[in-house]
Amino acid sequence: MAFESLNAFLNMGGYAPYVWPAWGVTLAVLVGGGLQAVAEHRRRLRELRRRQRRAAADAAPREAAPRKAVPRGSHDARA
Amino acid sequence: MQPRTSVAGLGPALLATLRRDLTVALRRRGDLVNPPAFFALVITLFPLGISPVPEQLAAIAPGLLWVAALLATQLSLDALFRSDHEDGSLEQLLLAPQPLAALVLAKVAVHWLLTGLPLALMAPLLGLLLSLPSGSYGVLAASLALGSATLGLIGAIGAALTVGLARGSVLLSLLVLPLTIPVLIFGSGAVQAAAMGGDVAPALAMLGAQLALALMLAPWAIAGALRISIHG
Amino acid sequence: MWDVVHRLGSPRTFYTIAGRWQPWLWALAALLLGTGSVWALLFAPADYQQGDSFRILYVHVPAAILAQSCFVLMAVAGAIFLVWRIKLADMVATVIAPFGAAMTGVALFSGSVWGVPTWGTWWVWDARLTSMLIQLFLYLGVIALRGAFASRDGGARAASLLTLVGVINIPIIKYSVDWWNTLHQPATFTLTQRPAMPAEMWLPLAVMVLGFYAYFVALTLTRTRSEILRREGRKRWVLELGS
Amino acid sequence: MTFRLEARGLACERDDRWLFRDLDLGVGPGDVVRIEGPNGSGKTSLLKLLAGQLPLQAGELHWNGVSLRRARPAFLANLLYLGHAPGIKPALNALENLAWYQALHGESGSHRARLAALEVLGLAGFEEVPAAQLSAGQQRRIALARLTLSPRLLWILDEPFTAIDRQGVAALEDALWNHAAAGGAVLLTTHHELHARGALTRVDLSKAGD
Repeated sequence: MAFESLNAFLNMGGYAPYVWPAWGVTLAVLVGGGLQAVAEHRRRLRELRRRQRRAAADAAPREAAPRKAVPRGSHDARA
Repeated sequence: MQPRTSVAGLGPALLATLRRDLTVALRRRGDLVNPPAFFALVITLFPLGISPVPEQLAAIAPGLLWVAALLATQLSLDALFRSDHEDGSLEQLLLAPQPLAALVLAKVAVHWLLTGLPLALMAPLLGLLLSLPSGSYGVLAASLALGSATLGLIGAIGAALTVGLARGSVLLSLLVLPLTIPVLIFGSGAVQAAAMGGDVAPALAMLGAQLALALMLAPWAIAGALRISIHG
Repeated sequence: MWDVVHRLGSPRTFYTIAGRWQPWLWALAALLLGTGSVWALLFAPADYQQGDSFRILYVHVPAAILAQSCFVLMAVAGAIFLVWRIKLADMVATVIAPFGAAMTGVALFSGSVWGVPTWGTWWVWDARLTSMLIQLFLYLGVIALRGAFASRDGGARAASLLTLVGVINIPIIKYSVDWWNTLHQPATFTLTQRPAMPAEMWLPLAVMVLGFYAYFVALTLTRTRSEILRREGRKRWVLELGS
Repeated sequence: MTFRLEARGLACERDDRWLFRDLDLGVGPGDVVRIEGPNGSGKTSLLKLLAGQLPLQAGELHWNGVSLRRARPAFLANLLYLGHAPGIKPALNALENLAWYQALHGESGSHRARLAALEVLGLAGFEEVPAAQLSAGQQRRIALARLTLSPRLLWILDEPFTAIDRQGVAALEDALWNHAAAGGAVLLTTHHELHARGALTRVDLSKAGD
């Protein structure tokens, strides 16, 4: 352990105003980038599911129109 | 009619392209004045913006002259392929049964002849205005003559990449300027060395090496870029 | 031969395989970055000259290394796309560009923050910082050029070509800037001229570098998969993923 | 010796939509082929693919049995392509424009031949006028003068009748059929209805996509 106390650690030998922003920005970019990437992938999958449902609904026979509304609603509630 | 299996030499095609581009440029003389005028104007701004003290100006003159000349060559690059693209002759150039890299080299050569060379020739005059130490004038002209050829070749890649874009000229600067930094460093380095009485040979040799490398690689890149961007 | 190349380059195969690897890589990245951070911040000794400001280099160096390798990788992907027209290569290049630019930005920021206690100023025209700044402009140019084209294929090919031109230029730029730097200022205090780093200092650095790479691979896999969904949204196999 | 341009399985994709796919096409001596389809169906793209201007996304092109990738110079030496833009430099006059095109193909050409070709297209008296001062139709006629000036086997013409008056249209139509009759080939797109004077092949792109 290079530091004796939490305060000494936070103080970084007097270099706190430089060390912490540098680390903070780097970690923020890494964590933010990771979260954004995962969120974007989820969003694309959701979009895909929506499109798929629409395509399935369009392909369903027309006389089934009243029945079509029910599963659609339940899917939306789940998503 | 018989199918032709080969075409006659590249020489006449190159000569004709050189002559054609020269004729077109000389018929629109107004455009030719722009880069030198811009160069002179920018150089005039510096004493007004910094200080008229000759010693101060002399210290930064090599860099100022080189940066201003670099920006002046940039100015004319956008037009290199744009008018040919608009009237459709660029498409025809791409369909000529000749190596495209050679034909674009002819176009770049004309561009250098009409912008790079005049800038190099007028630079000593502007150096005089900035109290550039005597003895560095020849090196200034030589370094600009060498360097502006490289700048033209690199810039033509950017011009070819952006020729199909409506607002390509700002983008062109963003693409090309970072690539021109080595030329700037060794070009102004040569003039600085001459001004301080140092050895100019290494910097000039580097400029020559850069030109050789650009001559080898840039024509292919320009040709490839034109094929890509003309049908964007 | 062709078949193999094209199967490996098939977005569908990539999507499946990358999906399998992705969680492990994210876990590996988190593990390495976590260990490296604790080690670098808490256990590594302070530098005898720079004190604790040295700890900035544990993020600065990996970011700078990654920023450079991203450009090279982007050029490799661009060349593959231009020669074999494998779309997956272009998707990877598209995804790498903003991340490379971000890493360049991080390296510039941490470098200039490190410069304050070391050089006493926020910005020094030091050779490494200067070429890093130029590299940022190269990244921005590639991203802007891709965005400027109306057709995706045209933008992809133009960006690939520009990346190749850029990657040829990077060593020339580096060399010129080094030359320029030695001409204009006496050699300042740089990393390369220091005596060999002791193991308790370079080991955590190595862990951090590996962590950054693992993170980069994980991020690229995830974002390329998103890009596949975005571009291949009309293909049947993609639609079947949704059901 | 004869010639043949053979296309197999051509496809054109624009941003994830197939304009056409699995398109086969062969052109040889005496053929007049008209590419048909509504706007945006990929007519111009097909012509550019066939002229080797666009990279192939699928399929292959052969010139006299050799892949176009290797036979490119020989193919281009026999091709005359006229696109949407006439390719006429406004700062140059008709003679200078034509002379450059001849030089690009390695021909020096004669002044008298150029004058004659311009006269056929009704441009007598305009030879030395900068093209910038000519009308769009006259500029296109300069481009069309290349058809008679330099004999090429394969003509690929994208909307050649645009901006041409009625007499010009009739003359151009004659030129197309005469070219085919003389053993050449013509590939074209046009909204103008051609009066068939020989075998006219039609390629319809309207149902070729998805």
